[in-house]
Amino acid sequence: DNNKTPAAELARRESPYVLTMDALGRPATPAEVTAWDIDVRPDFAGLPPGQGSVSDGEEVWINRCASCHGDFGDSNKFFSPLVLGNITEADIASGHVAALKDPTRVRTTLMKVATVSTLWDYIRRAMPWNDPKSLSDDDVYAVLAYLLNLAYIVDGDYVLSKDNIAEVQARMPNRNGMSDDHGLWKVDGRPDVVAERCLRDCELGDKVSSSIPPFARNAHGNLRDQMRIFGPHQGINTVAESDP
Amino acid sequence: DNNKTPAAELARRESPYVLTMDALGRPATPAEVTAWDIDVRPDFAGLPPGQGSVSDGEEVWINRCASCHGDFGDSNKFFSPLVLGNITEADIASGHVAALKDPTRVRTTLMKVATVSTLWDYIRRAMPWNDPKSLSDDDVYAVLAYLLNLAYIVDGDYVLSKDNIAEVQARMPNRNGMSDDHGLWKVDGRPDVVAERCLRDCELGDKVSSSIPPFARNAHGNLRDQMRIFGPHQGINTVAESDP
Amino acid sequence: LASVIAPRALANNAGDPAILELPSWSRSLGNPVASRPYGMPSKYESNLQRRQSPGLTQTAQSSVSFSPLQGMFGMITASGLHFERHHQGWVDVDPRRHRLMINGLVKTAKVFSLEDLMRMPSVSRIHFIECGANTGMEWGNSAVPTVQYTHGMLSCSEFTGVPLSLLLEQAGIDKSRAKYILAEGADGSGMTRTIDIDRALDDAIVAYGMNGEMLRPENGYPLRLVVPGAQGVSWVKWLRRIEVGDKPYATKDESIHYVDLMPDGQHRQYTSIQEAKSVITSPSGGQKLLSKGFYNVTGLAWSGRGTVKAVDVSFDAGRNWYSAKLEGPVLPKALTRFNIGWEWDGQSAILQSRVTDSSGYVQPAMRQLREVRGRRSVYHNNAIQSWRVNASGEVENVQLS
Amino acid sequence: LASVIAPRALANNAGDPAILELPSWSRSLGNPVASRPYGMPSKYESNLQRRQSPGLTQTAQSSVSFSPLQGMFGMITASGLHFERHHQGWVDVDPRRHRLMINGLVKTAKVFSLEDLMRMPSVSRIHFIECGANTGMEWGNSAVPTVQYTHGMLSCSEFTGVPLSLLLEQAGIDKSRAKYILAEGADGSGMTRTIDIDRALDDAIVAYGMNGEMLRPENGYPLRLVVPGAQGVSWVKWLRRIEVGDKPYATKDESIHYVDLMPDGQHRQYTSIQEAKSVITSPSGGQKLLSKGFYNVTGLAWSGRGTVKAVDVSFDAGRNWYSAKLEGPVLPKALTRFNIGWEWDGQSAILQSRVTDSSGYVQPAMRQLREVRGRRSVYHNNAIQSWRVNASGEVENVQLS
Ligand code: HEC
Ligand code: HEC
Ligand SMILES: [Ca+2]
Ligand SMILES: [Ca+2]
Ligand SMILES: [Ca+2]
Ligand SMILES: [Ca+2]
Ligand SMILES: [Ca+2]
Ligand SMILES: [Ca+2]
Ligand SMILES: [Co+2]
Ligand SMILES: [Co+2]
Repeated sequence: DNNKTPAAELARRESPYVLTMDALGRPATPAEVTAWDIDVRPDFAGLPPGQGSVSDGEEVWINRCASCHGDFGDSNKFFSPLVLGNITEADIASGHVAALKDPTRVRTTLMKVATVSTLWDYIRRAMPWNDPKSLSDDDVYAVLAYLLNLAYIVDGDYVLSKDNIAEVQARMPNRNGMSDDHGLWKVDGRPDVVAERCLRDCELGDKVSSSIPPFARNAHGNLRDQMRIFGPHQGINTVAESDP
Repeated sequence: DNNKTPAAELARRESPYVLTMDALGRPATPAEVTAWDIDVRPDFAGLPPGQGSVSDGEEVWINRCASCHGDFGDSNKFFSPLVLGNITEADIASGHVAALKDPTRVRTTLMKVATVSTLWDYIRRAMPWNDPKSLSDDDVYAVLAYLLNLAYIVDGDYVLSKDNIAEVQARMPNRNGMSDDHGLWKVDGRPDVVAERCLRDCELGDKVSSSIPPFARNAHGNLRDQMRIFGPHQGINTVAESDP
Repeated sequence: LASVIAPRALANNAGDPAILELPSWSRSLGNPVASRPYGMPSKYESNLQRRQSPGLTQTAQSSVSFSPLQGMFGMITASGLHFERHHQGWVDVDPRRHRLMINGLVKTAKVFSLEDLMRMPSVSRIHFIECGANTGMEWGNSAVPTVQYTHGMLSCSEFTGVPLSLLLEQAGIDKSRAKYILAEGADGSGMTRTIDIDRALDDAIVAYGMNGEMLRPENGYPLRLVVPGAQGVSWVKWLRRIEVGDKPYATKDESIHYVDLMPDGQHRQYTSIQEAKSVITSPSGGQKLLSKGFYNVTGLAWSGRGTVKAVDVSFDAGRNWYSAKLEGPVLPKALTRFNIGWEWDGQSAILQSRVTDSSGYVQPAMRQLREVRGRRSVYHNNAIQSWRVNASGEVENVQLS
Repeated sequence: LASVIAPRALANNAGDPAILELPSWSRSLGNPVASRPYGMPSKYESNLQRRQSPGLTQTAQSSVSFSPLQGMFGMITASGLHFERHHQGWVDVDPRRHRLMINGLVKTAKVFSLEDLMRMPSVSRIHFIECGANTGMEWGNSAVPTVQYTHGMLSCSEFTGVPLSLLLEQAGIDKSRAKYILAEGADGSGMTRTIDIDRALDDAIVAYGMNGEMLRPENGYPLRLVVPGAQGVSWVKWLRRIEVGDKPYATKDESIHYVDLMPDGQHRQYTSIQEAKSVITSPSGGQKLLSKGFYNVTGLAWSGRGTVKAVDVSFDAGRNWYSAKLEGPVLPKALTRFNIGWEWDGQSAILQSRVTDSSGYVQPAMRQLREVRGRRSVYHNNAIQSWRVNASGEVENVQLS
């Protein structure tokens, strides 16, 4: 099977000419790597030096973030709330946010995130949303400190830095909330739901337990205009007709 | 192999429901078949009754055809000439147009066509080019008589009809000019050119015998603008540069 | 023009006016070649377009547009109808300026231009891409009316590009230490994802081609990562960097989102593989069948673990199942089209499809998924889909228990 | 912006400005989803479009537009770049009005609407379509400069539709007498072609789908005949009628045109099959290689008699040949993409490709074709194509003897 040949073998065996693919591409310069190698790992590899206080971060937040996330990170206008309470000292102690089990509670960013590095990494590469990669490293530390304070993970006088961020990690409320107990990483991983390929007189449940209520019939627009205008599969006119 | 199943078997075996595809589609009415069944075969099956003289055809030609094909069918403006001479009495006798072997002679419609039914069929379904299917059957006979007269296949006083068209067929100059001696009809037909899959030190001819002359370098426009603007395969700027 | 709309009604005994009266296009000269140097669909197809689901997101740049599966055929997705999922909008990258960097656990960090990449050996492979959140709104209950919204974060194309394994080899990957790669995009979001080194060295492609031409801007022009079988967010668009590493990176889009909430309050993390799934695309929700009789029932099946082995279809709410015909070629980690005949008797009927893949895995019912994962898992909803054909002919999205 | 255009020139030791200075698309919010409900290619791709060949025809409605093979990837043709060949222009058929009639040697002449046809069992198959006149201008000498013009009457799509055999069965075809079918179009030309009953009952499809959506108007919307392996003119567009017969029909486009002139003055008639053929699409005529070194040489191969078995590539004007890698799946009567590595040393070199198909047939050299068919055969030119790379890097279309 041609498609299973290792890539290098692939190139080398096809022609008697010396295949100098090595000339394709060139070594990256150190400055280039520095410019693009901006990721921060959970063990903080990649985290640049710097620092920022909660109060400095509040200023950055008001000027650069609040218009979308709200003064206290709880706005739902542009995106789901970053913080909204629902985190307790018991959570910080256990590393599992209990409110995640309650279907009536909104699940905010700070309730879910297990690794503070994720927040540092993401704020630096993507925020503000309409001006990404414009914050200095110190500003990122500062605004992250502010965000952590909103979630009661650090106090109001905290100064976040490369040197103490590991301590913050130890207080992340959901730091133990992630599990790798599943079969969806490896292609031959073991599935968690085992169904049977029943063919006759199967009992999988044949009672309708949910359907879209009549008042929502036109919630996605007139379905007649979303299907082909001819053929066997034309659309229901959800504006004009109710289902007889 | 699923894809090799006969079509009917395909449908029937997939479900225990009675598959009544027969209700899909409906019988055509006689008037419908008449409206669309307009082809004429070489044995004249499908040819409707009617007739037309050369002089009637000349009038149709002047009004409906000459603007594109010229008064005498020899214009090259919209399409290659229908007639242009190059047909002799010897051709009409033999049924092979000798001028087809001469590379210096233009190959016109009437030099090539073996079956007069082809002309009747095509004029009726497609001409005039900008008003197809507008001629009466009699007009088709007439204008075809005119065209045949231009090619000296019939005399100026001829009246073409369903009854005598077989006689015209017997005078078609290239009526014997078609051959089915080839392997390109059946998928397992025998090829006429047998090449060898030589791999080493082959002698297929390595001298360049033809290339595009420099004066024609830009005849297809600036090739730079017909290739991707980046990558390894950018276009030659045929306007600005001549090949060093 | 009653006969135009209802072909079976014959206005008089002679026949259908659509036949007896030749239409204008049979009696006139048509349009020139290259009227459209880049062609477009017929104007009569304008109802088939990608659409947002109202209220799904707060902004249009962090949002989804869904492919109109209800009007599609075969396994290939028309590129103009390919679904979108962006987090910070889509961008128009200048291919002359774009670069790909490879760094990390390699002998030599490298930079490639598009010229470099297009000079290298390439492969062309047909693969599906499915967002992990596809069908996510249905975890709790029937939420949206048509297959465009229930399943439309799904597309399939022939991708062309350089095997990632070849690029990693060219950079001198340290295979003794490499366990993961990080893929990063050049857009505003700088989207990053951790990818299993096995996937990276197996069938992952650094792709520039899609269905015979370059990628579309919305799909990552001029370069994207293709990770067959993995959820769409791993297929980083506008790919600018690959880092080889020995630990996972816990990026935002695998730590806060794309994590699967379980009933015990834990989240599963790094759930990359899209498990086997199928759906009937016609008849499907929002359509209306106009008469009884024979219908070809058609749909799509796929698996991130291999090939589709079989698709069964039920017409009686899952009591009895019949084997559908698979259209070939049946390719690994690609969409497979299935078809089966059905006679609609005018009564209410509930139609379902269920795939079995080459690993032996059988697509589960919604109820079975919920038993293990609860109702708030958000992602990886690969449940059997049910469509109820009512006696009126209207088809609706229902869930069974 | 020298570095933008020449990626290898480093403006200073620090690195490429394209990397050190983040581009605007990395530092801003992008465009919303569904900005284009039906998407289009990047603006940077605008050079790739279908084009007429100046002077090829007198009118634009009886003419050709060529696919830009030089910029294409894989085996699938982007539908917007599909080649065109019309005789009386292309038309915009209203699908609600369109009908398909089957008459002739059948038990019951039938009429089908699109609704009928789309309710019937369907198949989806990938096939190439090549005009019989493709490369026809090259019979005498090198005539046109790029692969778009030499070979661009060639495209490949996934077609979906009803097997013609099923429709003929539904009409009650009289198999004891049927030897041919006539296919007829609904456009102004009413294009007709005679088709072998073996082909009709084997893999011919009455198709409505093309690469996942409906056919494009220029390609026959809403219905065309697909006759795998047969020359494009047999794939009647805007298909309105199929007649079953016992004799060939000698239609205009198989009697005056699409007949192959032989040296003895006879014309071969009913030459339907497209024999095996291949061509290198890059590097190819009109391109300019900018530097020495490694290049992936890529192209397409196909056969109307079956599958591609092997493609050999020569870099020295046909003296020595090497096996190219075929991208899978290799499908019958479909395009197959091939790739092979090459080291350009900066000297003049002539590149060729040569296919062998599953029947054992080997693609011939131009000289061998001419020896049998002369220089004025017009159609079925499947000769080996030669591209000369000059020391300047310019690539041109040459012929050898
Ligand atoms: C113009 C609007 C806007 C501004 C200004 C903005 N954000 Fe955001 N932010 C968003 C949106 C929208 C998202 C979700 C993006 C996505 O879907 O990936 C987001 C996501 C986030 C997230 C991740 C939340 C999660 O659950 O995934 C964090 C953390 C965040 N922003 C922090 C900030 C900070 C800090 C600032 C200021 C320095 C900021 N944002 C400014 C719009 C904004
Ligand atoms: C507006 C221009 C126009 C008019 C008017 C016109 N034709 Fe034509 N004719 C063409 C073109 C263009 C073609 C070639 C069509 C094609 O490529 O298939 C053609 C082809 C033909 C052919 C086939 C020639 C061949 O070699 O294939 C015949 C015969 C013919 N015309 C006869 C007629 C007759 C008879 C009339 C009048 C009743 C007529 N034409 C009016 C433009 C015209
Ligand atoms: Ca280099
Ligand atoms: Ca790093
Ligand atoms: Ca800025
Ligand atoms: Ca009927
Ligand atoms: Ca007939
Ligand atoms: Ca008229
Ligand atoms: Co996941
Ligand atoms: Co032919």
